[in-house]
Amino acid sequence: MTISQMVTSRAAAALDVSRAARSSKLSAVVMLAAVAVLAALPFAVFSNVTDTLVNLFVLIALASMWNLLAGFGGLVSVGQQAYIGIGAYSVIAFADQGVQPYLAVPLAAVTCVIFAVPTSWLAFRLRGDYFAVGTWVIAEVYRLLVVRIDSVGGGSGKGLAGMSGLDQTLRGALTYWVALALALATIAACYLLLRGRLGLSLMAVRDEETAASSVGIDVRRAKRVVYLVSAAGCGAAGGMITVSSLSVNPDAIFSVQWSAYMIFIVVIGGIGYIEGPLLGAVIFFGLQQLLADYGSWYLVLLGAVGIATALWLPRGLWGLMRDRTGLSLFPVGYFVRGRGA
Amino acid sequence: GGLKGTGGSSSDVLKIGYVSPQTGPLAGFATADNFVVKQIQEAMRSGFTAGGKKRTIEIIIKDTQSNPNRATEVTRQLINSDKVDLIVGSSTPDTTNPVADQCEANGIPNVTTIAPWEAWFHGRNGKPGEGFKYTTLFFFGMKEFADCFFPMWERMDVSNKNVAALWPNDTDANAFRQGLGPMMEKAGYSPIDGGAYQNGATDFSAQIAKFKESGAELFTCTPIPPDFQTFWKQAQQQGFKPKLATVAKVMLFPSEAEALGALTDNIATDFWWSPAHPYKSILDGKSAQQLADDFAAETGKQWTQALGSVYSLFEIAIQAFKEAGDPKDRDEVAARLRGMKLSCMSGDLDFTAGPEPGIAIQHPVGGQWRKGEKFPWDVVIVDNTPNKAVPVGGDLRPTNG
Amino acid sequence: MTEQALLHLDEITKRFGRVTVAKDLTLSVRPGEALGIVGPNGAGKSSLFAMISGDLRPDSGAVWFQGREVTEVPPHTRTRAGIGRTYQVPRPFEHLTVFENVLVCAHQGAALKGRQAWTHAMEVLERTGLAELANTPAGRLALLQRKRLEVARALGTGPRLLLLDEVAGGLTEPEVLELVEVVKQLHAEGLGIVWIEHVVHALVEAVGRMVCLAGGDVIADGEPMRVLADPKVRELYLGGGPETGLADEEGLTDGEDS
Amino acid sequence: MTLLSISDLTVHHGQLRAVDGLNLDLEKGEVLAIIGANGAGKSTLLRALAGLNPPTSGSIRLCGRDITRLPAYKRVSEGIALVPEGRRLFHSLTVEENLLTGAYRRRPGPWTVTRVYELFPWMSDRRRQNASQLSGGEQQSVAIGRALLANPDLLLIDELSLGLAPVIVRRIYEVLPGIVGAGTTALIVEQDVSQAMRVADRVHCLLEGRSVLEGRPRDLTAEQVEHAYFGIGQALPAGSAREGHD
Amino acid sequence: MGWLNAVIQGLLLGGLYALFATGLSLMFGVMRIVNLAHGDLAVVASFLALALVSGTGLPLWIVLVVTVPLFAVLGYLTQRVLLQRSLSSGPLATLLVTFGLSIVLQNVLLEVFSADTRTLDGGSFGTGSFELNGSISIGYLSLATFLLACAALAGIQLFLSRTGLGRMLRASSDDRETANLVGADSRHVYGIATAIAFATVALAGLMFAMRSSFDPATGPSRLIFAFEAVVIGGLGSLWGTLLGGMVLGVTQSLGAQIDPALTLLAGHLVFLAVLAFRPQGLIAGRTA
Ligand SMILES: Nc1ncnc2c1ncn2[C@@H]1O[C@H](COP(=O)(O)OP(=O)(O)OP(=O)(O)O)[C@@H](O)[C@H]1O
Ligand SMILES: Nc1ncnc2c1ncn2[C@@H]1O[C@H](COP(=O)(O)OP(=O)(O)OP(=O)(O)O)[C@@H](O)[C@H]1O
Ligand SMILES: [Mg+2]
Ligand SMILES: [Mg+2]
Repeated sequence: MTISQMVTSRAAAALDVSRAARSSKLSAVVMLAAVAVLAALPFAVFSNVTDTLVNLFVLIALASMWNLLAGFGGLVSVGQQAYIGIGAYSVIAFADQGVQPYLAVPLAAVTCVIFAVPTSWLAFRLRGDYFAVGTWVIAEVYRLLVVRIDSVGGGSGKGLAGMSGLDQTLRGALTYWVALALALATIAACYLLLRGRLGLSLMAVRDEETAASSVGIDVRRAKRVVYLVSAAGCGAAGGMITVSSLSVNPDAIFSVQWSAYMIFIVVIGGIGYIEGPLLGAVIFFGLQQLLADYGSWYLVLLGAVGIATALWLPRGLWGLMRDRTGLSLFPVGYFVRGRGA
Repeated sequence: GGLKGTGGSSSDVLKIGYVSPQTGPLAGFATADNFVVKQIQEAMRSGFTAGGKKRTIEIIIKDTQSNPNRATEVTRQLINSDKVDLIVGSSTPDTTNPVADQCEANGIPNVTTIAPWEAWFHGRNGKPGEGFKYTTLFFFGMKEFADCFFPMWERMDVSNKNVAALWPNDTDANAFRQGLGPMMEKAGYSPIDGGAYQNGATDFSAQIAKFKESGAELFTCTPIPPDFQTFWKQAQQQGFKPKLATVAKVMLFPSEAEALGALTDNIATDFWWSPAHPYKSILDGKSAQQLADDFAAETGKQWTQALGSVYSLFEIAIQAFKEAGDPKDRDEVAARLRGMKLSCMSGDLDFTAGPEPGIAIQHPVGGQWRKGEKFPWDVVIVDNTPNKAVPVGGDLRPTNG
Repeated sequence: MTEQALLHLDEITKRFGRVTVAKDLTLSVRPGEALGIVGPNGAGKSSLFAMISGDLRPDSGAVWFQGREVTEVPPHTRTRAGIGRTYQVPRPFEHLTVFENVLVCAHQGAALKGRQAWTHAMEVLERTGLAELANTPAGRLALLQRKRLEVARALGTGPRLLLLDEVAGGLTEPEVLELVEVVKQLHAEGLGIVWIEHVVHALVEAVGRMVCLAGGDVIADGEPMRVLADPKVRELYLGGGPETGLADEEGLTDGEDS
Repeated sequence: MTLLSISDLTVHHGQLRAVDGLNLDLEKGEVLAIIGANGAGKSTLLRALAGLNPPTSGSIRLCGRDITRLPAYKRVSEGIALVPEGRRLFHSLTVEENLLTGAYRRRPGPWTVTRVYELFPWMSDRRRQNASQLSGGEQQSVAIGRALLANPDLLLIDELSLGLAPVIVRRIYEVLPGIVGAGTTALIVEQDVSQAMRVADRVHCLLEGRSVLEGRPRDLTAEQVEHAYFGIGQALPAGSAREGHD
Repeated sequence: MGWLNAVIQGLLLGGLYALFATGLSLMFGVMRIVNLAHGDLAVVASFLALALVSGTGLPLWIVLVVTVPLFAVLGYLTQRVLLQRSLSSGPLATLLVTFGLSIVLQNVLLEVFSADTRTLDGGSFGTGSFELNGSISIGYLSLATFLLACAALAGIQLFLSRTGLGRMLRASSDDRETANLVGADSRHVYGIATAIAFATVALAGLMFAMRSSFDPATGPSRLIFAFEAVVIGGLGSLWGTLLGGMVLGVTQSLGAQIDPALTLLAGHLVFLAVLAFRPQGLIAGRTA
């Protein structure tokens, strides 16, 4: 007889484990309302607003994916731009084949997964800071390979085909909706993934890899799942970038700057919380919009804000907020109640 | 209600958006931007009549930070937030192409410059014979480079017809590889292609070795400015000293000449604009020489070629507004751009006679950098075969004499 | 032999450079047996656990578990098959709560789901005296609580064979007794147990058989008192001389002598 | 003469008062053992003495000099060395390099690397091995050797016998008088009460950060100690009921 | 002959990479600070030297002698003021601090010096060379850089392995609290190490500036070479970094010999191959 068979009915009855933190019912309602408002926005405001929001959504998607990878999977990658780039180029290539560009965005995610499978084989041989540098170089290799393919424009990049038939206003709105859907999908994916059994294993792997494998977690599989999900998300985001900018340039799309942005957003927002990248992206985006007209000084300020956050707010803004209020929009932890403890 | 779209503005102010790389590696192209904008605003202070109404113009400047993605973004801002009526842009395909792509997609009239037309046209999937509806360009292409460089090569006393060519893998250089290369062969030269390296290289030993081995005494290139500096120094160090260097895309500006120091002497490049060009402003009749002098007086800096080109962007834009029945009608303004013929600060431009519709061609002449008096380095026009209107200021000398 | 044995190590050898941690070592554990392992520091005890749990691959030899060869099987699969282990230096998942630490074991090791997994985790926490700390992040635990958590996690995986590595070190006397009780009870429930410990008197009370490892080899194997009385064990492990100096061992050796 | 004198020392971990108004004097050449249940504050006290946990109030004097606010690294020069809980070896250094870090401050004294190798003979063979590859007990020995090499006047050892084979524990306690005789005073935390009573000149029992019992081993009865251990007047605790209050 | 030339030029280039990677190796490999501002610091040094040369008219070698110690002081201060604090909040915090620093430096340089491309005029020393035979010429500057790299790396390696301070530095990066416990003020130790790292960064920056050109945006593109050199060689081993630099230089040079488009790719592929088949690097330094 094993322990698991010995669970007494008494213990089972007394036990109350909850998944929700305080106020999550209310916040769910608020979030639903917010989503509804966002979805209706193209009918209410001019496209200058929706158009800038597309950037915000892309940032949210990217940062969520990086947070999943680093904050929950412990895989600190500086090379996610590889998938942004592959995603962007797949959209270009699919569109050349006659696929509607918006439909090519999910296909870009699939392409990225296909590329991520063999890449993960190499990347997972590395740990910690080796992994970070290794992924950066892998992304560079992808860039150097892409610029050798003449059919996608070589070093010059290429414009997106298949968009000319669409009415300009409709195109703007469609782009907005697809971007919104992407952001929501990435957040939902993170939430569902982390709420399940896999999520807990992931966090265990992040904290202590050896011990994780000895409690029965298939470490490689767990890591690979997040890596692939993150690749898919970044790929879709890359496709989104192409769809909204209508062209792709290899140096810009494979730039390590993307990783820098992701790190920046996630660390400011709060790493290891699903809400972190959301908050971080909004702040980053706000700063960008507010200061964009001050030329280089805006970047100086942005850098300084990053430094300050890292020094004085290591758990990010959401960490601070959570300490103060206990608020959690997306509770993934477990809380044992009713123990009279 | 339905989708809101971009909306529009209906005032008497005509808004022109201007996109250029004011910061970043390409910033050399934009040194004159602020000055030019001021000049235009000055000239247009009292407004002008267009579409039967008195109009004023407003210019909104955006910086691409030398980054094509950023160029896309700021162009969209101009269209969506600033609701501009027309967009002009300048300097290298990294700017002109994304800007033009956005304008074409959003139906905004657009004119750009300082990018080889091949890179601009083919890089954007232009349909030959048809061109684009909203976007136009004035500059020149491979044939004009050939017309400018070949006569200088002819005049050099060289033992063979090999020409060392340093062309990286980017939009500009690929246009040279595919365009100028075959033309060189037709003219009896053999291009020694160093290979499509990546921008930002730190070592050119392989290319230098190849050039040395070929015995080439003529040299041409289309690199990004920092790479040229690296290459040229290493070439000196490793003993590749061509008799004549005719470079494109680099050594266009005095700052680059200064950065290279003594090694600048007698490097030749293409000049599509200089104070010596006999051109005049269509706005106020100011001559090229006057514009350059004003620039020097106001900023204390030496003139750059971009001065004339950027100036002309606005001349063309204003001309298009003037010619249009309704300057707020984007389709009409775009049609005027495509059909434009004018004589301006950049000489005679004809957008209907180009190699493709909507492209006006300039004819650069050959010039060399020499030690100057007022400024450390000056340009001397040494060969005017392509454009006899430009006076020659000195003799062609070997680069490594 | 391998058929009935719960665990069977067949002539395993493992070297780290010049250090030999196992030399043609053969050892079996019957189902439901409680085996104690003692030996000098660096004898290779923890390494032996690592080879059983799959963290370490032996240079040669084979590991059998429940009649199946598992030498090439990765650690997580072995855990799922029923090998639960603790680490000598605790390795908690610091950002998870104590409950989550054990829950993840119930999910992954014992393949339990939902409420079943929760109750199982809670049950284990109660047995190991951690129930009150269920919602505490493991990173905030004191050393002793960490050691308890190690045991709790191993139990959380629903093992058939429990490997305990120095879980009594640093415990106060009453706590040691308490732990011995827990181990005895687990043993009574039919669990196979292998326990490495330097707190010899605790071991003596809990296990029915003891082996002493030294230099990668079994130097004594059998009934605990007998093993401890073995002159080789006394010399290499307990320390020479007739007077042992340790109160508990005194009692123990006295008992042995009489 | 008095080497160390602690008066009214209070140390907090956040809200928690881990050491609470403690007074303690230590004579030169003495071996003082601190005992107490888990979480009594023993480690915290030692860390405060070594300068790792700043006290909230109270003072620490070493040879009459106030060192309460002295940072940890300066206390080493003053003659304090700690063998910390959990060994804390430098895992990218070899065994010998780990030992040598102990001698960083170059205090003169009897302990040299060679003498430590005499104390733990296995070590000289393994001097080039990476410290992270050592077994648990081996690491503990190196940590002790490292502290000895600082040639301290006051040696603080947390959980001395944890993880050590009996033969090694015995050897260490055999050499302890020698160490103390060479001019070092030792303050040890020992979980094994009987062991502590045997080797120490004096024992000090902590309960929830306060000193509840103090005296020479031979003056104390087993019952006294037991009561002090778990709180006087409190019934002997039964199993897990106690756990939560740690 | 072409191949021999490629190898020789590659080795010399490798010297530059190694010199450039020295500071990174110390900070990344030994102290485990991922310094994303490494490249930008080199550029700052170049601009500083440029400003000194044009501002004071002093000869370049004096400026060199001034800039390097100045940077050492700067390094000590940076460590104490910025990095020290971030160290206690984990590796991501350091990553963000140095990334922020990188952005700040780049853009301040841009505002102060504009985006123009500059170069340091090393005069005849910068462009001079001697001929080994007809087709192989070796630049004085490249050779000097190479020798400097060897000297700097050897010096620091000896410092790390033979001196008490060097040992404490490695100890501190394992466990700062315990380092304090054995008597080292880990903040000071780190400060010294960062000072050394910064001094080598400045030196490398100046060599880079004389060899090629620089502008405020040059830093990041060169950072990756330094990272590769450090990792190919093996984290924690300075000898490894020297070797790593050479391997990278020669690979790139040979790659370019086959096809200039392969230059960077060849370097990256060798790097990935090392990671895949010998993840601890060619000379294993620290345990990963
Ligand atoms: N990865 C490794 N590389 C080199 N040597 C190692 C490695 N791991 C362990 N060793 C050595 O193997 C020997 C056995 O170690 P192990 O941890 O199994 O000992 P142990 O019997 O558990 O000792 P203790 O009672 O002190 O915990 C030790 O001498 C140790 O130094
Ligand atoms: N870093 C810390 N943060 C918060 N609380 C702590 C910390 N370290 C110790 N404590 C708490 O302070 C109290 C005293 O701890 P300390 O480690 O000093 O006890 P101890 O007597 O050494 O116990 P043990 O026998 O378990 O080592 C305990 O309740 C412990 O939980
Ligand atoms: Mg062990
Ligand atoms: Mg303790």
